[in-house]
Amino acid sequence: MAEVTQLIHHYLRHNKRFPHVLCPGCGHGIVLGSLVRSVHQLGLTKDEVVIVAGIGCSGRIAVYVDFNTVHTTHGRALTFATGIKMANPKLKVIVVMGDGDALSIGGNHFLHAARRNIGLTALILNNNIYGMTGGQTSSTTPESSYSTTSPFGQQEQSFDIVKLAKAAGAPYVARSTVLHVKLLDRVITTALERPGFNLVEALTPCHTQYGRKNKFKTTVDMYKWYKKNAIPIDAYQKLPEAEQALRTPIGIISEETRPSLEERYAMMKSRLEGAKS
Amino acid sequence: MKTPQEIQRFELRLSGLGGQGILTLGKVLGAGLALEEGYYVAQTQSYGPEARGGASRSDLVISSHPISYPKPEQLDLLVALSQEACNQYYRNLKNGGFLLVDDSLVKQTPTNIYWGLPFTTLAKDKLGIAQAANMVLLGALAHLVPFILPRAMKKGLETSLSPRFLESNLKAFQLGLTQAKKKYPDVGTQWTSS
Amino acid sequence: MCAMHGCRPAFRVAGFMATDLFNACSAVMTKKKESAEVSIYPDWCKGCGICVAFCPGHVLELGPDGKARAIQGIECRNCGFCEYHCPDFAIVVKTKRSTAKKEVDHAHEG
Amino acid sequence: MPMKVKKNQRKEERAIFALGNEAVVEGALLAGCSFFAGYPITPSTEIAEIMADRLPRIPEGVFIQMEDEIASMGAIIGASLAGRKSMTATSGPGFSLMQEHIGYACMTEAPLVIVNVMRGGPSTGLPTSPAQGDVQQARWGTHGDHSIIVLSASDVQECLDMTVQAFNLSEKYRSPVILLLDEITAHTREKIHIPNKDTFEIFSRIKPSMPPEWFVPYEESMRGVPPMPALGEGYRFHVTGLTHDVNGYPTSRPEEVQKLMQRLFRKIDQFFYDIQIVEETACDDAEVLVIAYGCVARSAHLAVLQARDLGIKAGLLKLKTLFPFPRPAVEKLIRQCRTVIVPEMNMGQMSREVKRVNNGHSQVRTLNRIDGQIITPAEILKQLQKA
Repeated sequence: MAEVTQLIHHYLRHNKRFPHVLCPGCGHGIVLGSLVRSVHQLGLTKDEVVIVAGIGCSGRIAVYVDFNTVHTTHGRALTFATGIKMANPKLKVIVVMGDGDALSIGGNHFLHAARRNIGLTALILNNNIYGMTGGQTSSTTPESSYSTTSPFGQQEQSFDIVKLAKAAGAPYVARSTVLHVKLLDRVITTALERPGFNLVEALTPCHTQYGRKNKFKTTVDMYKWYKKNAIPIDAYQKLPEAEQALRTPIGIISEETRPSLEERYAMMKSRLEGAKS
Repeated sequence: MKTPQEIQRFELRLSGLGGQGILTLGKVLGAGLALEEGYYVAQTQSYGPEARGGASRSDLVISSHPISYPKPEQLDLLVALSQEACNQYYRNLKNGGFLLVDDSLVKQTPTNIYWGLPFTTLAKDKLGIAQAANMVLLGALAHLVPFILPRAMKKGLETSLSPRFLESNLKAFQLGLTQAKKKYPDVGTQWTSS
Repeated sequence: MCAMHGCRPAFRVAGFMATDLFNACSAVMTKKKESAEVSIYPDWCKGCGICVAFCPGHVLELGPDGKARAIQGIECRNCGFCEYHCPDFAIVVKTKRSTAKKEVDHAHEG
Repeated sequence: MPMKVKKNQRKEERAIFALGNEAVVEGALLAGCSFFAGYPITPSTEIAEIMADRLPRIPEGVFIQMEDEIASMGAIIGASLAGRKSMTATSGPGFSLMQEHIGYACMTEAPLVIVNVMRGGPSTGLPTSPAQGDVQQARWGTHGDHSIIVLSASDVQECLDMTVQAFNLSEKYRSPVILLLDEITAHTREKIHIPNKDTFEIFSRIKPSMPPEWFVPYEESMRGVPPMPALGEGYRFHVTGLTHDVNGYPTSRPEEVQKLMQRLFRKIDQFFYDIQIVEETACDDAEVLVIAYGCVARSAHLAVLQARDLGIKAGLLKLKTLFPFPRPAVEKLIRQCRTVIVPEMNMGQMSREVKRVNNGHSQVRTLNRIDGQIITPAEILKQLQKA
């Protein structure tokens, strides 16, 4: 087993001070580990990987890994990534975003990146809350749960990220939790391999800001909640509807293949080139 | 490049309705004068919301010397292809300025001194394409305005148009030129108004 | 049956077959009965307790300093759960080779 | 739509009859721009339209229409980090949306060009009418203290020339450069000469030459402009909008923050003479000075010539660099003239700068118009006669 951590250490920036800034029990570190293992498994070099991150706790993980890392503005990571990918399609561009980042302030960019099918791996670290700014409601905060800006319970319906991504046209949509690390490794690896816009939603607990206010005594309780409620998609589909409402399906939610924007663009350019000569 | 005729500052307005090809005409005329004849030309146009049928306008300031101020202040020549345009812009015409109208569309001119040719009717009847009215107008201008040279305009059309459209456009141009010559055989060879 | 910590390949969670859950186990099922040793970097450990709560062999505990440590005398089953799930990259599980002496860095175990 | 291309009598040049917006595209392509991301907005739309037609035809050229102006800025910053010369074009409301990312480009020192074709505002304002209301926004639009380069152009040939300048300055100083046009300049067609590529200087960002392990991404140097590798070239480092240390990692230590911020100012300020571009007309013996920029400078030019005919010793200082404010050029003429007239199509955004520099030397008069109409030569002449 020792190779797992050693492997991760190989990809960390050792001139950055560890431990990282994230809270005890925060799942973001687990996602980072998963991401590193996926990159390693595919044999990608450090130089060809670009991590583009937004603002928030998720945005902070970019600085710790020894890839090309770009820590952008709140909600706009996908726009930077689009520019990078179109400018140099050879790069493997991974976009790390939080739920508030990707779906509240950046919701429009998210929809359009999925629609254009630009070749990115979008990794949304969904902790159902604005962690870094102190636990305000995000667009994925579940109905009736509490936050500093919903002291009497959230009255609005929340986004289902995978459904949204699928509807917007993302060809590969998957979800896992940080407890289901092997699944997470697998879906991230697949997402990195595939062409086009591939979305992985990682459910990751925020005890500090979300759990505390919503009857989770400890971080571990939140992991236990995942253990109980995250159900593989196949099993989930067999559940009666009333049961489904209480559970969260994980696994590959949808998978199809469409040529990515940069491939289509290159094809268009070669057509123009052909017409000229 | 020496310009065919010394011009201090000549202000021309093409006006009418959207869809009459006024903006295209402005570009073609401006390009011909600037690139083929060597004049300094500043061409501006009205940018309303994009819709056909609304008012349309293209202005050209033409000079043998660099143009400081690109917009017309007092027109030397107003071309009106609609009654509204004629009414609206006639007051911008300078004293002694010229008015050219499509007399199949402009029935009431504010003055008795004007040039009139039925560009739209000519295009429709003789060529079968109402949209060619702007090229008929260009042909007429090439006769009526001494420094707009028919040869240069034709050359301009040849370089800017694809061969597919060239023939019909040149035909329209020639029609305008001939008709203008027939109706107004005695226009001056030098521009005298300014 | 997983030799390491007694879990069955098809793990039952909330009454449903959940093969993906704890998949970490299946990876080590092939490595039969190699005993292993858990090392923890106390400087990196934040004491979240995930490893302690989920270790199938109950090998780990939180020490008086709030950091995780291995309990002496309990055999690690080398399932790797703690290593995969440590958010702070603070845990290393090392396979003990029969010939190797027990000179793994114990200093970290607090 | 480019009107036509014709070989002129000077063989190395092409002459075309083009819109200001078209000239911007020609200038950008000459300067080596290969990436455009934008969102259509009047009166800048032709730039995007022509780019959409031209860029796919050149090697490596990329055009992408984004979902909004925020995304457009994000995309061109990304492309710039990936090694491209990139640009976007917009107008009033879109420019407002871009402000956050302009700050990001300043902080991360991403070279890029933003063309803002000014129209009447605030808000939706006068979409098809000219104005010069974004001058101070271009300087101070993004939050936080920052240094930035703002240029302007007043005729179609200048649109081409200043776009080339904008790219050169942005690459040289690793800074976003804003080119301010107005509806009149952008929508006037004139004959322009497109120079041959080897007849003028094209500057491209300096890349690091040391081995990657020695590379310090934001190292202090005399020039203050660190070399810039493209993503994927082997120099892995962290790019962030947070204040960062020389290695690129976020820092809030006062001494490191201070050092970074001072360098960001110094790298532009110390090369002031390279950035300051102005044009003088009849200034040698002028007693009355007009300071103007953009389309108003054309009216002012005619007014000054007319005033000279009337025996008034008038001169024109046309500003092509608006910021950093060309203080030396303005100061010199202010000392010589008794009256300075600043005509502009806003309520006095540039005259504030002139007054600041004037410091009581001469009388500064403003001539403002905010009704969507250009200030005419007659209006300026009237002021010159009164002065």
